[in-house]
Amino acid sequence: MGSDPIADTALLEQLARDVLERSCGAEVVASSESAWPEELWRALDTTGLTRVGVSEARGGAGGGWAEAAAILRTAARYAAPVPLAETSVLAGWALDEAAVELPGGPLTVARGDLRVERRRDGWILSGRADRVPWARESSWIVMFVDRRDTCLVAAVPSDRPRIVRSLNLAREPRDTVICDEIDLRDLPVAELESPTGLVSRGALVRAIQMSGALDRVLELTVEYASVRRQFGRAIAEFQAVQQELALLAGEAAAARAAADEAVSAVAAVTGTPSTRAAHTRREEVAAAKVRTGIAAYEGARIAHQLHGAIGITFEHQLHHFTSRLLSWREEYGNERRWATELGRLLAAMGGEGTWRRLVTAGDPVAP
Amino acid sequence: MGSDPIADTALLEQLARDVLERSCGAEVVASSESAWPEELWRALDTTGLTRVGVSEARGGAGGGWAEAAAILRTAARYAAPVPLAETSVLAGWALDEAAVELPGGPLTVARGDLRVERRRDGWILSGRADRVPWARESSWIVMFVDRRDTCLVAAVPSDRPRIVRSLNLAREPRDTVICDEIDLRDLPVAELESPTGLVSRGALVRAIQMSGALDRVLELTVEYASVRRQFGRAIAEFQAVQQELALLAGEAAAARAAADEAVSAVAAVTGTPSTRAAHTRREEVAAAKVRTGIAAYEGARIAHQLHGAIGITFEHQLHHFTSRLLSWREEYGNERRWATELGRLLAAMGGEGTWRRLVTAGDPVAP
Amino acid sequence: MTLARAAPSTHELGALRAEVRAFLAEARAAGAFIPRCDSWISGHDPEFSRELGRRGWIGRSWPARYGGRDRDELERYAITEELLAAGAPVAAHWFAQRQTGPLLLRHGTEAQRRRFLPAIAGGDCYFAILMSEPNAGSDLASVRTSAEPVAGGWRVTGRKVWTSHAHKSHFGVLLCRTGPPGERRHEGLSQLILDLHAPGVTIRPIRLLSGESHFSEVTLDGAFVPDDMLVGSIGNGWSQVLSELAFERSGPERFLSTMPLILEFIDAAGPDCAPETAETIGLLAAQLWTMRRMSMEIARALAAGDAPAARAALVKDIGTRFEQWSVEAIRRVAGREPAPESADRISSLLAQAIAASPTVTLRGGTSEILRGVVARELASR
Amino acid sequence: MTLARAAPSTHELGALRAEVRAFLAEARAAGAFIPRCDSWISGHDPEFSRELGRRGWIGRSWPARYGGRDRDELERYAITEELLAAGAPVAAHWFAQRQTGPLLLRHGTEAQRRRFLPAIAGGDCYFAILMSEPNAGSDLASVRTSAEPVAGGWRVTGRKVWTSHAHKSHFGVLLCRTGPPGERRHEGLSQLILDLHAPGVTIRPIRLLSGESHFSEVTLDGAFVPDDMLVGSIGNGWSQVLSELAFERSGPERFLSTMPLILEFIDAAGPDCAPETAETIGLLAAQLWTMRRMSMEIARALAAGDAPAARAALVKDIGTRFEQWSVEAIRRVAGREPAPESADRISSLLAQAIAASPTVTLRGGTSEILRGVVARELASR
Repeated sequence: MGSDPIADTALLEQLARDVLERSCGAEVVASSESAWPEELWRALDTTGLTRVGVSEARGGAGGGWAEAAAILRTAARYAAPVPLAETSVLAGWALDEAAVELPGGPLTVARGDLRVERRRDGWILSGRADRVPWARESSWIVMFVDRRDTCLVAAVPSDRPRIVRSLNLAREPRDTVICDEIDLRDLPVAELESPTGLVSRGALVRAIQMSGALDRVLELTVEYASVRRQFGRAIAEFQAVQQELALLAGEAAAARAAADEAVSAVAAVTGTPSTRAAHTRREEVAAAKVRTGIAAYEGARIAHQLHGAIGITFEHQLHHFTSRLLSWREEYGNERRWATELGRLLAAMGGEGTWRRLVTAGDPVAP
Repeated sequence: MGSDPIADTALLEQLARDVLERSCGAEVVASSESAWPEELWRALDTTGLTRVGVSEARGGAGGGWAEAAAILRTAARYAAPVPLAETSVLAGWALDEAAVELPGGPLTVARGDLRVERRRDGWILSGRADRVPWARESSWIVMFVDRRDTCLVAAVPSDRPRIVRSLNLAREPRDTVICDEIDLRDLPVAELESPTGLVSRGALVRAIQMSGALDRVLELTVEYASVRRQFGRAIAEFQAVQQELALLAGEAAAARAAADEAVSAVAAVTGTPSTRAAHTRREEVAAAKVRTGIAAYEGARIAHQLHGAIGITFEHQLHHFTSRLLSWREEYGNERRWATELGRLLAAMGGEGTWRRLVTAGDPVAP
Repeated sequence: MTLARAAPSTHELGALRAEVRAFLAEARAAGAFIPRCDSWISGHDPEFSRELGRRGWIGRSWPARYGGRDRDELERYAITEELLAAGAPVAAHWFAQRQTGPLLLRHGTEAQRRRFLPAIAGGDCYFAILMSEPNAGSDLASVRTSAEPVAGGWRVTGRKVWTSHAHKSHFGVLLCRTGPPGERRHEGLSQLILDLHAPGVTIRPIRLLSGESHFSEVTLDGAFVPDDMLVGSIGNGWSQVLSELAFERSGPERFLSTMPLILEFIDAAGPDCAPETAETIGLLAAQLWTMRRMSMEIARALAAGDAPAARAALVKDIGTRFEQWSVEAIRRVAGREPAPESADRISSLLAQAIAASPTVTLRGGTSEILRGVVARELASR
Repeated sequence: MTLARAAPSTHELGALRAEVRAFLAEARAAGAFIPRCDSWISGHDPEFSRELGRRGWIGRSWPARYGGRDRDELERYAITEELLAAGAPVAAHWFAQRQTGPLLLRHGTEAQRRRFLPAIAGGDCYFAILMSEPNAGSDLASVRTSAEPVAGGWRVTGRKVWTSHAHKSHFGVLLCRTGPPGERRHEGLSQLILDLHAPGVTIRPIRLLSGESHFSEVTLDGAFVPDDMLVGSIGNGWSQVLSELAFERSGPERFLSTMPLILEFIDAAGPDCAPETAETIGLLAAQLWTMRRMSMEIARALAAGDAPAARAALVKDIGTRFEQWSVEAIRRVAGREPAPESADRISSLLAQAIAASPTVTLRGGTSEILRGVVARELASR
């Protein structure tokens, strides 16, 4: 039924899996709040996995959404506590679009209440952005300044703004970045076409990550249910447990399908992750964020219910995945925000138009 | 924990049960779409059960909300296909308030796009009301005409308007009543204080009925699950079935509690079902309609799931109850309408005010 | 079914869909049908089925020598989707196309294929699926209907229930016992093609709560089935049925049954709808998009000759729960009472959909059974 | 607990509630506590508990001779509700008041009552409930911790988990095996009062995903329990525990754990909130109203000496599912990300509530176990 770019990424996924298996054990994840996992980052960086989706011309590793998705999904299966997506398909993409060479080290993106003013021979950046992923650990921060119909991007070394630490539910860094008249004159600045490209891309990234984390949550839960015994037998033999396991499997499969559908759609627009791809296929991206967000909650709920009390202890690894699921569904727009946007787009098409749009999902379109 | 008027109604409930057990068998319910159950109506009418909640001075049988609720709940347990609530606590109440003697026969109430105009020496009624319960079978219809801050009620013999037949999901009559310049001069007309009293009362009535129908649905399902065998044993022994049975029991209990709470609250305002009672305790009535409406759907869904295919055959009685549940939750405002109204009332009180209101639920208040 | 064909291009598929849509719009305008939910069960119209057959839209992926058009499975899928979304009356030929066709292509004799497949593809020959028995529910292995060997064939005795449209069909595929149950209870079952008009076959339609009667009870009192009407091999009925179930459970009818209501709702909403309405539409679409992909992945596997039973069960469980949810979601924000026979399209479609809602998680295996299938597969990974 | 007392008037109850509210407002203003969800588990503050004790707000329905105030059960219920809704730190004395007090009043010796009840009511003496064992989960009857009779008492050996605040409590009520399990596995169990500071008792706090440690693992390595610390009779532990579970499962903490978030959300909404927000508030309130009535009916039955185990299980199942739902419902319309340690109250309360959400259907018997209790009762009607 048509060739699918997702199928061609198995080798890349295997590479990522090998690296993560070696460098991203449970103890790395557990201690990440207090210690930046430098070794993990270096392992990912030296294999080029931190730069997939950015053109080789700008110092990236090449590849498009399908390749990036394979890596991000795999990293999420290990709860890798590093800004992999932020460095590659978010900050890296923006720099690529802006024709700026990628700097070294982890990168991130900031958007919020930021503004620029022209002062004599250049731009001055002020304002603040909340919930910036890993700002404290990044070498450079790509600032997104919304303007009327476009978006100004500026790459700023992370020692220029003030950074106030904050966290998400998974205790991943989501910092506040405060810019007090940062002079952009000697820094790379460019204008992007779409002011909302970052949000679509961010939503797609989190959808992909959620589908990866859900696969892992399902694995952990199936394994636990087959090992754990109660009332004299493995709990997987209880019908009530089987019912829940099947529901969990359904959520994981749906999340996977939703993310795959969006990745196929976006990848079909163009080979490289351009602004337009995520934007042209905004409906599929919205659908993916909505469906994976629903699955994130249901999946986390069922997994904890089946794990019982052990699942909420810090020692057990389940919560690393469930807390990420519950954080990621909030980031770059929750289900309600995206469902409302998707609904508006479709309502404008009417019933027949909606049906046409639904059944052409995934079809290749011109960029 | 305080005496409860509900406890004193056991005898009345027993009387209703005896009458219904004799006159409201499954065949009466099954054939009610094609044949008005005259014998059932007469049995209820001769015992006075059709007029509880209306003062004896107007030809009623006396009693207040607690007594009326006991009867309505019991009638719902038998899916009694007659306008019992409409005759007593809806039409009967309005006539009572208007100081009009109750006419004989089944009564109903109509509200909708109705208007009156003054013409020389009296009122002329025009317009239409949709979804009027049992209009085709009623002797008189009490018309509610909304005015600015009040409500005009007029009792009209049912042969004056034109009646267009329609049904609800349970195939109970919900007719359209079309009034073409009906002269009200020789008919009882009065003005009521509250324009929305009917909606509150109707909502409370349907909540009570839903709780009764859910009790019966639970009984039928528990019985079925203990009798029906599959894979060599009673299905009630399967854990998956037990889980669902418990959920069904929970919905039935919650519906009962929600309806009881509202009945207690309204009954505590005054001994007779006055406008003000349902109005003063609008929050409890709203809560009851919301919670029973939720339970109606969940309960019906679970009962059908456990009954399997047999439950959807016309011969089986389950659907008489589930289709009423699904109809009644829509009538006099669905969950969304009442939840929104309740939420607005509470939001205006703020967090602390809401808490105070919640914990004084059921407390007696002055009329 | 295992033939590899070049997948149709997006352009070709689009043209096919456009053709089907144009036909449906015309038929609807001409009053040939009124769109309704659940039309693959409730919309029985032989004339309509024959018209589809004439156009080559039934059994399109089957070999041409059996009356098919040798087209890719994706074309059949696209036609099916268009018919369901439009709420067109496709019940008459539905079960024959969905189950009997693939069954005969996999297990039928050459004579059976030549006899039945062209008639099915022509929209002329309808099959009922005779599996469930009274008091057995989802426990298919407990089949008691028996086939006694007699000269030249079998005499079958027993009772089958919940067979869709048996009273309006020509033949039935009968799951029955031709030998003793083994230790795992699945042995000794076979599938026979039964002429529903044969002596000894009594069909009683079952009246449903909606007033309709699309199910029947079929009583077999020594009805004769000739030898050559055995499908596949003796005693292999259980495994044949299992792969049939994958076809039965994963199709788009498991999540598109309420599509006529959904599309009407979107149409009524319009571009300036309330946030709540928009959110509901978005939630509906997000789930539809997802299930479509899951279902198409299984269609692909089936076309390649696999029988992904657990994945099919999972799609049906998710899909039918979605159908129930979709009715509730629309009902919540639609702002009108469901009313059977109402002139308001949303009110009457809502009434239809609410009445059918309890059945969608029962037909084709209850949710509990499906989840058991999924859980067992998870455990064996 | 079976004494019949005149129910307090609405006016008296209102005055008591006002008194508690005034105290809480003052304490909050003075920084004595920050309201939080789940405060009956997570808010451990001995000083606060002692203050409540001084005011007569712990064990208020107990007889005066045991340190209580001889008041109606409804007063205790009202105080409990006010404390929970305010998110006050009541965990220190919680389990002693909820379970140990009623247990000793029903089954304790006069000496035990005189020794422990006044201390509990004073907010001075805290009890841990030592029931669950590793790898036993909800299967309480599989208890292996054993009590060997020795001169003047028992030596207890075994391991208990998921005991709330054992590391900060004085005593534990230990469910242990004093005899062989009978055919129904429930025989041979007894309850002993264990001094948590006795030699042979090792307590290890368990770190949770939230970073907190309100549960502990208690290892018993031959710790000594004197004869007079047996509660009730030997071998009667199982039936004693069952009635204890009714107290444990039906209280307002089973549906008010997220009340601080709910009230903050309503406050932030204001009178002109969006329809969606209003609907959410209405849905929350409708359920709260209902559960309150169900819970109070059980409180009334308990005060009358009944042990309505199935109804209590049902309330806990509904209540804890409500708590989970309430967090999701608010999160959906709140329009901000949950953020631990945020200055925005709703963001931080949401983060707390989401982190605690998976646990609420586990503690006090999982949903599956509770539904089993309900289903068995339904079958026996």
